[in-house]
Amino acid sequence: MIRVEREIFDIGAEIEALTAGRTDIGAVVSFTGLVRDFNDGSPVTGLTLEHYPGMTERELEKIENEARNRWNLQVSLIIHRYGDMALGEPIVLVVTASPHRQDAFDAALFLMDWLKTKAPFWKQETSTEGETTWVKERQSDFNAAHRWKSNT
Amino acid sequence: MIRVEREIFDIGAEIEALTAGRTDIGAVVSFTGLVRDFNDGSPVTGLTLEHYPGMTERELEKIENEARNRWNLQVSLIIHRYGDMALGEPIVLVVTASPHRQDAFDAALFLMDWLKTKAPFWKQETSTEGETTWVKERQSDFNAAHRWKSNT
Amino acid sequence: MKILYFAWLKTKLQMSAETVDWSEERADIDSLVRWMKARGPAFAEIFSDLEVVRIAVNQEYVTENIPLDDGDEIAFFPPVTGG
Amino acid sequence: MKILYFAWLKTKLQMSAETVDWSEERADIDSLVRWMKARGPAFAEIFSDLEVVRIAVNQEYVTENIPLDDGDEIAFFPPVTGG
Repeated sequence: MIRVEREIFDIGAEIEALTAGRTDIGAVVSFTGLVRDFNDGSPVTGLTLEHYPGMTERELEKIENEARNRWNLQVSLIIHRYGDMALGEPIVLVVTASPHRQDAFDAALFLMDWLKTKAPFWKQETSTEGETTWVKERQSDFNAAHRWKSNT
Repeated sequence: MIRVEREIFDIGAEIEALTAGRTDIGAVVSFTGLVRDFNDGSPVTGLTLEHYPGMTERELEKIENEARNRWNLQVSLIIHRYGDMALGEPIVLVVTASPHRQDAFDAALFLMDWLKTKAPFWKQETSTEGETTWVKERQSDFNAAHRWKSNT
Repeated sequence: MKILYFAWLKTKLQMSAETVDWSEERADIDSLVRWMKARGPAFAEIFSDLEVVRIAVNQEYVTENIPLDDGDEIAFFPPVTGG
Repeated sequence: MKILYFAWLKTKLQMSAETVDWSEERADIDSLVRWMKARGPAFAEIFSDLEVVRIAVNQEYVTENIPLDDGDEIAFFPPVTGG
């Protein structure tokens, strides 16, 4: 399941909704990305996320399908926000559930790594002086995504 | 932070309490283990967890300290329940927070792997016929813990 | 053809979308990019280094030259930074 | 010395704790285990395969022979299965 939305989400309520009434799930992993007050050594006072409506949903669905093909997942969820966000607010949530913890962990990390390099979102940071700057991509994100490449 | 308790915990409230008011956390990973209706191919109707009061807390603290030595963690939490649990109920919660997602993921998986082989808890399953059986340890858990051994 | 720009490409061009008629000189990705480069200094700068420009046609990434149709939606944007 | 049993060791011995006086024949882990084995069939069975018995002294795992004191808390239990 994927959602692209402006509103803040409630991590606990999302996990609860995914697992409620089920007794076949053994392991649930969640990842939440939050707005930090520092990036690349500079103070940040706020964040705005732009995205490409339509393509974003397509890409997130592709990434989720890929994870479900690679691992034994009973449930998966990606929520990604766009628009203006204050410090400490959640930006992205990934939840995976599986009978086995390794699958849930691997799939959640994979979803984040691929999302970071494929989903069409762009961060714009606000500095202490009120200036806005487009965030630069990170080589470490590219490397992290690359390790999941299949040999085919 | 570690807690050993009989009561059910609220995953969302625990994560919220750990991160509330902080703007320096970039990544939060949570792992929740739930009571499954199946184990090793047999239906299960309930679970009872015995533990070794005193030693349990010591071991969980050691494991948490080891994780904090190995990774850049801003927050960590282990909650483990004991006593009787119904199907679908949470057994264990691990939460890690870090500026970077890889640290949060690695530390959470490490905490679970070590906890599974070191923390003195023993599961007793109830079968459909009402019989109770002590759960056998898994070689896969031993192997998972072993990969984190340091070379020293 | 509908052309979309995102993030700093949009900022630099001061434009988020425009419509460009299909023509022989914009019949595929490579020729569209060549035509873009010649439109002025901001375009020339952006399209001088294709390493930092991602291209999507009808909301799918393209990394090779493909033919374009009049109804296509073509997007130009920098490497993504979400998550 | 306080002796604790957990999980199926407790079930098999029908006992979760007992007090055993310190003596020369129970002065360290190895001699305590030898003494345990000789206490009867259930003890003999449990302590025949030390691969499946974990030992803690004063709530710390021990894997080697160490001397015991009268005030020690010694626990015997199977491999753990929590999480």
